[in-house]
Amino acid sequence: MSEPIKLTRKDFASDQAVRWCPGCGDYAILAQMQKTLPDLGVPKENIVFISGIGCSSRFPYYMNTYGIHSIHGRAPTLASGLKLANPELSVWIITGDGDSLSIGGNHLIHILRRNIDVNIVLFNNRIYGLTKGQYSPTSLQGHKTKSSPMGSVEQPLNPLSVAVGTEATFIARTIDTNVKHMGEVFRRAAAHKGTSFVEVYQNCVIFNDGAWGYATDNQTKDDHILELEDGQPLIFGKERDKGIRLNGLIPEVVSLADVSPNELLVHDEDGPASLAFFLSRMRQPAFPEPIGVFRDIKKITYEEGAISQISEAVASRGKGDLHKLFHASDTWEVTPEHTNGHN
Amino acid sequence: MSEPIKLTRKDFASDQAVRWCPGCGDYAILAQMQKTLPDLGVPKENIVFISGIGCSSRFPYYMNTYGIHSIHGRAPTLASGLKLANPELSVWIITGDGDSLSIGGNHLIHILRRNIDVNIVLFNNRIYGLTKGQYSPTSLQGHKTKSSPMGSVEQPLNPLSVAVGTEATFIARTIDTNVKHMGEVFRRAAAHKGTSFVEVYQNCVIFNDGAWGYATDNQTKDDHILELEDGQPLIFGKERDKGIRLNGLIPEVVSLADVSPNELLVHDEDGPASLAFFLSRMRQPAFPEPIGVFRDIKKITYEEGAISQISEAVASRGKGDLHKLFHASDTWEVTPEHTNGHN
Amino acid sequence: MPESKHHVEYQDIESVIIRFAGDSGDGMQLTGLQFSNTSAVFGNDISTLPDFPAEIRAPAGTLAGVSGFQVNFSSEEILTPGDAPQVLVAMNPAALKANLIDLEPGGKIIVNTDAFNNANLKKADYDSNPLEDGSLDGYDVYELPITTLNRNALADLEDLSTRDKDRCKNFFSLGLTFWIYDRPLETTLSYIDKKFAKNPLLVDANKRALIAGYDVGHNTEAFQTRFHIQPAHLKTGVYRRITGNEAIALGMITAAQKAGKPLFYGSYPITPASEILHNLANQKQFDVRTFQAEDEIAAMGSTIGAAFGGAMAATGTSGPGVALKSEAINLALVLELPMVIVNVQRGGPSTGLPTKTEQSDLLQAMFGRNGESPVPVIAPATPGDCFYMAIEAFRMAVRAMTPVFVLSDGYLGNSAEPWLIPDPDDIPPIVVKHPSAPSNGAEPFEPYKRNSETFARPWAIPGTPGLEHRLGGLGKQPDTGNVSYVPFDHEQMVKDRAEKIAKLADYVPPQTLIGPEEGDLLVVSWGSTLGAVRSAVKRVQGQAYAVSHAHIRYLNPFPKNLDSIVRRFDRILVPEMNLGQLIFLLRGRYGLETPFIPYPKVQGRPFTIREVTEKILSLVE
Amino acid sequence: MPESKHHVEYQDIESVIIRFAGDSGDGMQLTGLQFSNTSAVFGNDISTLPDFPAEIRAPAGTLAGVSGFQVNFSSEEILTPGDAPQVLVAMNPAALKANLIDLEPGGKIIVNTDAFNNANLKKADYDSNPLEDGSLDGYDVYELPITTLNRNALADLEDLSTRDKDRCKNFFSLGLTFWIYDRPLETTLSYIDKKFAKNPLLVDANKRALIAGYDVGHNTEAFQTRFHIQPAHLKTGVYRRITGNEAIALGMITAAQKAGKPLFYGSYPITPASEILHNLANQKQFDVRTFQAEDEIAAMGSTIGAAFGGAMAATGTSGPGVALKSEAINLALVLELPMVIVNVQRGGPSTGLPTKTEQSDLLQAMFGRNGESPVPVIAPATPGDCFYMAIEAFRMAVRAMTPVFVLSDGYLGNSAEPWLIPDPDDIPPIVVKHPSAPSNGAEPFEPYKRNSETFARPWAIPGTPGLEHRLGGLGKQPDTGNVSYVPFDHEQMVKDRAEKIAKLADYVPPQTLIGPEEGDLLVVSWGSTLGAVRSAVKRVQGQAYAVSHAHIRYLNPFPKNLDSIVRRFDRILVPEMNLGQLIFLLRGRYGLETPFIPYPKVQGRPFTIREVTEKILSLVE
Ligand SMILES: Cc1ncc(C[n+]2csc(CCOP(=O)(O)OP(=O)(O)O)c2C)c(N)n1
Ligand SMILES: Cc1ncc(C[n+]2csc(CCOP(=O)(O)OP(=O)(O)O)c2C)c(N)n1
Ligand code: SF4
Ligand code: SF4
Ligand SMILES: [Mg+2]
Ligand SMILES: [Mg+2]
Repeated sequence: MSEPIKLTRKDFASDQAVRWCPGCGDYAILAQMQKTLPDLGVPKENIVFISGIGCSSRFPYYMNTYGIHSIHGRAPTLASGLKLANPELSVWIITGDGDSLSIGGNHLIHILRRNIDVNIVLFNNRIYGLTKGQYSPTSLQGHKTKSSPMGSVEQPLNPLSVAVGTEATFIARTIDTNVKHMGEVFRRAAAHKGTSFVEVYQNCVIFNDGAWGYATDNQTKDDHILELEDGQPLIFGKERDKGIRLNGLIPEVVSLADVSPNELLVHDEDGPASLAFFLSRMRQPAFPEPIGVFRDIKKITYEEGAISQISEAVASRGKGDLHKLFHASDTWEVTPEHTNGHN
Repeated sequence: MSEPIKLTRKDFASDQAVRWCPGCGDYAILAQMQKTLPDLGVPKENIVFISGIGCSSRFPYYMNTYGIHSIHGRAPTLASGLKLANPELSVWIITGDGDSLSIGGNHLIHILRRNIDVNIVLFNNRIYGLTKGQYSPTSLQGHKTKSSPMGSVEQPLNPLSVAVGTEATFIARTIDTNVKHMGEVFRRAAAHKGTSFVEVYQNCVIFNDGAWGYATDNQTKDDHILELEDGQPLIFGKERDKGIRLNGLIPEVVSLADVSPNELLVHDEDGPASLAFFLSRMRQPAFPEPIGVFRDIKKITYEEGAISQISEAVASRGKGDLHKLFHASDTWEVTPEHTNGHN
Repeated sequence: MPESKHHVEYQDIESVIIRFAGDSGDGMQLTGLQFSNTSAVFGNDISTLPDFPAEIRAPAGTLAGVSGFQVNFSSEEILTPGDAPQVLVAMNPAALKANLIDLEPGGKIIVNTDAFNNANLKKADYDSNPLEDGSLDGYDVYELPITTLNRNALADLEDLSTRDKDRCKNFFSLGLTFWIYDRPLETTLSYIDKKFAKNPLLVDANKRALIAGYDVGHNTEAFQTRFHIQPAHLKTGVYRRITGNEAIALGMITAAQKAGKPLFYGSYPITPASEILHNLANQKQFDVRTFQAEDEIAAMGSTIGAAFGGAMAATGTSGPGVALKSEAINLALVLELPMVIVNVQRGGPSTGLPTKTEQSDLLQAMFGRNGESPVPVIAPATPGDCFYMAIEAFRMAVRAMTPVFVLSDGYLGNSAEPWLIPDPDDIPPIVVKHPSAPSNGAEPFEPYKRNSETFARPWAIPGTPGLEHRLGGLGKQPDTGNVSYVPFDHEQMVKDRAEKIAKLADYVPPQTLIGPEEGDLLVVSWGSTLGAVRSAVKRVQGQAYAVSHAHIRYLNPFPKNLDSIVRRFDRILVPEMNLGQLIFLLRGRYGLETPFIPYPKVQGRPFTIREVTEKILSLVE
Repeated sequence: MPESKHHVEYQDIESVIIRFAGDSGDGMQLTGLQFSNTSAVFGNDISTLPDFPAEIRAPAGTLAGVSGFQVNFSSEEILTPGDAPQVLVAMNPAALKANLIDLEPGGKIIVNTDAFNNANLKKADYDSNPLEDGSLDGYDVYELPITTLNRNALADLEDLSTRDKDRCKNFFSLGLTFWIYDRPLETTLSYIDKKFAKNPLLVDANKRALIAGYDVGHNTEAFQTRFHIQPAHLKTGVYRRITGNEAIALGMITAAQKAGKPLFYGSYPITPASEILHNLANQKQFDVRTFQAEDEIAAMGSTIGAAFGGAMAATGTSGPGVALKSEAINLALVLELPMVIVNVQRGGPSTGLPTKTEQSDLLQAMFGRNGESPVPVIAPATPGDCFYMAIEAFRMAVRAMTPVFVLSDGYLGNSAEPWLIPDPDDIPPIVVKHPSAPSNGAEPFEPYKRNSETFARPWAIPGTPGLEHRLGGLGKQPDTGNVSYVPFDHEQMVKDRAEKIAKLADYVPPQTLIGPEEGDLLVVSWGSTLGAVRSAVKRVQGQAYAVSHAHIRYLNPFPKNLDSIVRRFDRILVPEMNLGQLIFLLRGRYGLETPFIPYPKVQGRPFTIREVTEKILSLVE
């Protein structure tokens, strides 16, 4: 293969018409992905998008890369097999809150713990979009939908808490309207070796419009969102005048008028899982919700482990030889005289 | 029903011969369950044991209560339907590390988040027993088994971290050999309204003997195990001379010779999820592993929510009336003169 | 109403099928519904079929965004809404393009010419304007600048934005069709009053649009003929419109009420079955307990748990969901607990055509599980029949202690027909007997002791003292149900379960036959094809051909007399929305050499009467 | 060897089936294996069948803990290890009780009387001692105090505990059977040398036990006859023992090597398929990539992903696992990617009899998915055939770009037969063509453009520049594969997929027939029943009855000539380990009125030659 020419956003757009509702947050994510990929320097033919089922999962059709629009909740399983077959590929999983956390919950937690080197982007709109608006595992308690006309009675899952609880090595959050931030998060996810898990707050204009209003509304967002920076104290607010201090294992919002930045909790992407967990618990309205990279630690990936065992086996046993294999157990010979067996 | 006579352990033993391997940790758990149940004051006929598939999942056959030995990983789903059909029942789920965390992972996290009022007992032997010894999601990296002859390359799940990450309201851990502690944990689990999640360190003598040796060996266990007590500082050691201090979000083992108990982290079952998570991360050999109740918080159960909506609906719409229901949309009449419709 | 300004002829016709099509935002569902309500109140038999776009809200003007609603209204009994439309109202080029293929040759097309601009033509992938390039030759085309006419009619409503005015244009086209088919405006006028009660301006605007459309008929020379469809000779009684999905929900609630039990419905949303969940979730006053599970496996598992607990338990899904449930269905089958599994079939395999109809899950229902795993399978034939078959499924489930499959499909689920509302008191109770606490010294309880007549085992439920027992998926000893690996125990259980389902044939009503008792050609069908097939057979019979029709509602076990029916004919035509699954079943069961003539249609849409008629005629003529 | 101390007759016989049975702790698997190795080396044809207890380690002495190993050895070609044993070695009462049912009438029983104490009798649920109560009348019983005799033989080994001595008693009984069947001791003696090399004391003890057992034959009047089984006329060459599960693993590795590709195997452990995973995990030097998935759905999904990535991809499971995979299998089917799905069938439905065999997943393989979802299905007939059918499955998968089902079963999976080791160089390569990067200005790549001969689509793999494309489970446009809801696109894809599988019949070898080309009775079988059925047919043919046998290895599509074969007979007998699934398939496919005579056996165990012979005779006599 000759050195690839620098690709552009357009190179990543397929010829299929995009079919989301006008105003859907998915558009911004698609655009940002198409803009970010050229920066990664990965040849287009080495990139694969795999999705499940849902509005969000239509994503691969719009990317001019390899792709599979698979079945509901199972994208991580296809991605796992693909990566093991060809670890060189850059694999992205696109999924929704229903796809990944409802029907697909088991595969999500297992790909995370195995640390297979793929990037997962979870479009969280707190609703089942494609099936026209039932509550999802991230819908808030009390949410009235077609399937919960009196309000959902279920406690929602917190996607990032789930990820920390299941040993994820890279965890991040971003917002559909904050495209610059999103691009940066995608870049970081791509750079991470191991499973990257990115939650995107995504607005479904039809069935759950405004679910993330506090995080996207220009008036309020700075007070409700805290941008994480590695090695930096947790500071937020329109005027960057508020911070987070640790009180035992409980976060406290403090005013920088009263408290010095030195007393604030300092973010550490490479810190203990407990820190990422702690951050994932900060929720509206009591706390600002962090965005950015919660956790980024280095661990061996599944493929590395698996492929290195193959090399080891070849090294210690020699490259596989069918003759040897067939004869690897006790054998005996039947000669024309019939009886001359030997072991 | 007349006032039940006080039951005994024997009342809870079925007539089926117990079929585990001699020396299997499952025996102790069965015995302890049969001993504990009489104390709960629940009539035998109101108790149901539901399991999946695995050595551990044979459990219901040995209990003289109602029971279902269901299919692999799905016990929580049956329990959910059963509890919704009859919230009065006391339902226990018996499961293994493969059953609950491999094939059954999705149902586990969903029953936990829904907070359905059942008690889950996970027999963790870090192996697939019934299928004769493949590694499980809790097997340690490097574990050599029939399916991982060169050692497992997978990062294990930490069952309690998973539970905290998926919003469990009651989380505990106990050990097959520590029968007294186990009985107390079962009692606490039964008393909790909402999903109780109990991990039991269980020894598989055949395929993973000694996996919990450090926690069961009389010589070493006190240094490797920390018994949690609500409101008490974290102290452990044969001489109860060591404690756990918080350093930011990282635990530190300190000697009580140097550090006063006041400086130690104090357990709070009703504390933030971050505390339970933090405790779940304490693992051998760096830290003692806590046993006892990690978390016990009060939240509305799924059944309470669901059943109260039914009462509300009856209150606001009146008890269901089929006549009304059938006529609830626009109707028209066809009379013998055919045309006399009305809306 | 003003008199026509031009000469107009009246023509009496028997029935018309009209399809309203436009962009999802154009309100075509509403338009169609109003047309059908008016026709129903007028006394016609009606039947309706919505056609949703696959995307939630595709870009306006594109093919993907086309939404349609078809109304069949008639002075005779209508058996299917799904026939080829004779009239197409197309609000934009995409609507024309997507629907023209279905229109009867020579059918009427009413188009909104204002929408046929270049931008819209391009969005609809038209290279040239079909109104100009002759591609509509052979149709009866009425070109009207509907947007303009409508704006003109509302011109003096100055407080209304042009956009809001344009949103009334569906009422304008509704009014026009009312004129053509001589329908009264009252029903829709009073609907507008109610619907927009809070906004008098909109009441005014929509009424004006409706009337303006009606008047266009009078005023425009284009329309020379009005059609009159007499009220139908329907059974007297009170009617409502009902879709198959609504009817399944009503049937389930009724069954539970008739059993004096809570209804449990565990389901994971999936098109086109989700409405059953939505409908049930909204009826909690009947002690309906809906459980939106995390996936189909959990939906099935929860249904088993609820059945064990003594509820009337059901689950509903579509084909891919059945695939996921299949392992747990087998558990239900060996636990021998009663429950109902609804499959609202859609185009397959895999994700397939989620919003389209198909009948290709019959063999899956029969055989889609490991081991010998017999289950009863029944299939409703019309939306209204869904109500009765849902109840029937519960009766069979309780009688035989077994899961029962109900095979509906996307067409039944979404299409509506007038439903003669039954008196709930006329529906017999479902008698459930749970064994009660044994007296002291009684024999130990045997959970698999079979009833000698039905082979059902007792349904003992938790909470009953003295009947504690354990069920499981392993091989079992007969009677006790204890785990057994004894060869003959296993064989007996396998055979007993098969026999139990076979015995349900005692319960299944005999197969009915329309037409001669024997002869050359038998048409056999099942499920939602009833309407098209029955109508086609009637047409052909009207032409004095001796063709018979057997529509099978009970697919496993078959009615006892079906065997002898199928053997009395020389040829058997089987129209199916699959590649021949019922044929396979009939052959496999009966070892029939009779030439079967498959008539497969696997296009995501129902058969039309014409198609079936022509097929039959091609065989008998 | 010493000469016999008493008069002994020699008798030449053709074959013997001997079953060693004892407690799981008694080493019966080892004993059986030694017996079969010795016989193999001696030149007999052999075939073996282990019978594991369902529990891992049930309490000693109980029925649940009985472990058995059966060896069939013969001077003629053996087709089945599964026949009724003629000799039973029972080390305790439970072993006697559990196995007596299978023994041929009049068969030999060798029992260890020392184990027949009250405690053991009770554990085996015996009310009275079968050695005393006459219940063994009609058998040829040899009562020996094996424990005592063995202890005596080892008496002077003072450093060995009694417990360790007792552990040698399986070699004692092995020695005895060696004497009776006139086998040389060398193979086992050298095995003992190797096995216990680290512990000379145990070498000594076990050898002594073996020889002592042998000598008991000489010394005990009880044994009056020795039997001699001549070496068989086997094809010359080098042999090894192979089980079906081993053979599947070897076949898969071979296929991948022959395609020059890595082998991917995604699986979730399940009895009786887990050994395939274990075997493959141990061959990483062949670039075998095993993935122990979190469940069967993930196993299937990962297999699809690996196939997309260009690996030779396979998954294996048993019936309940296939149920779980079925939704994803349908995805594989519409993505049209090549892969192999192995089902090692077990007793069903539901959890059923995990350690027992059955053939009841045939219709599941054929129809267990939503929609029209055709897949090729093939079934190996013997353990060794599993090797060839695994390769065959990959060939078919690659040829037609489709998942292919291989239906093995618990009996094939676990039983072993001598396998004439092929020369790997004689196995033709599997030629895989991936389209390569297009030249500039080439037509856009069409991922669903079908090969006109095979209807297969191209297998373009990620990493190839210029062939980027998207696959998915939705309805598709032919050629481009773009999402399409167009009715005729869907219909064409459905029909093309069906046609593609049907076209594989061009590849399938013609059906062979043993016996007359036409006539009164045809016996049809598939899968693991080959041995019993073929042997039975040969026996009957030997008695001059005109009965033919067709054993079907290709179940979908059927061989082209099968249709005409089945039509040439008046009656067709189908022995199956299910309730008649192949009959259903044959009838459904061919519309045959020919009387099929089902011969179902659903007991978790294979047919015996005698059973099938008697059944045939009952029909032809
Ligand atoms: C096996 C199966 N069950 C159910 C469905 C129906 N279904 C399609 S998408 C979806 C949920 C989508 O929600 P989410 O993942 O949040 O995606 P969104 O549409 O909101 O982007 C469901 C239930 C399906 N396609 N397959
Ligand atoms: C659908 C399905 N897949 C696989 C199996 C095989 N299987 C039975 S138990 C088991 C794992 C058991 O491990 P665990 O849950 O840890 O229980 P343990 O035996 O260790 O108590 C497996 C893989 C099955 N019974 N069903
Ligand atoms: S339904 Fe919601 S999530 Fe789906 S495309 Fe429309 S706006 Fe987006
Ligand atoms: S295999 Fe292990 S877990 Fe299973 S019964 Fe035996 S000791 Fe217990
Ligand atoms: Mg969503
Ligand atoms: Mg385990």
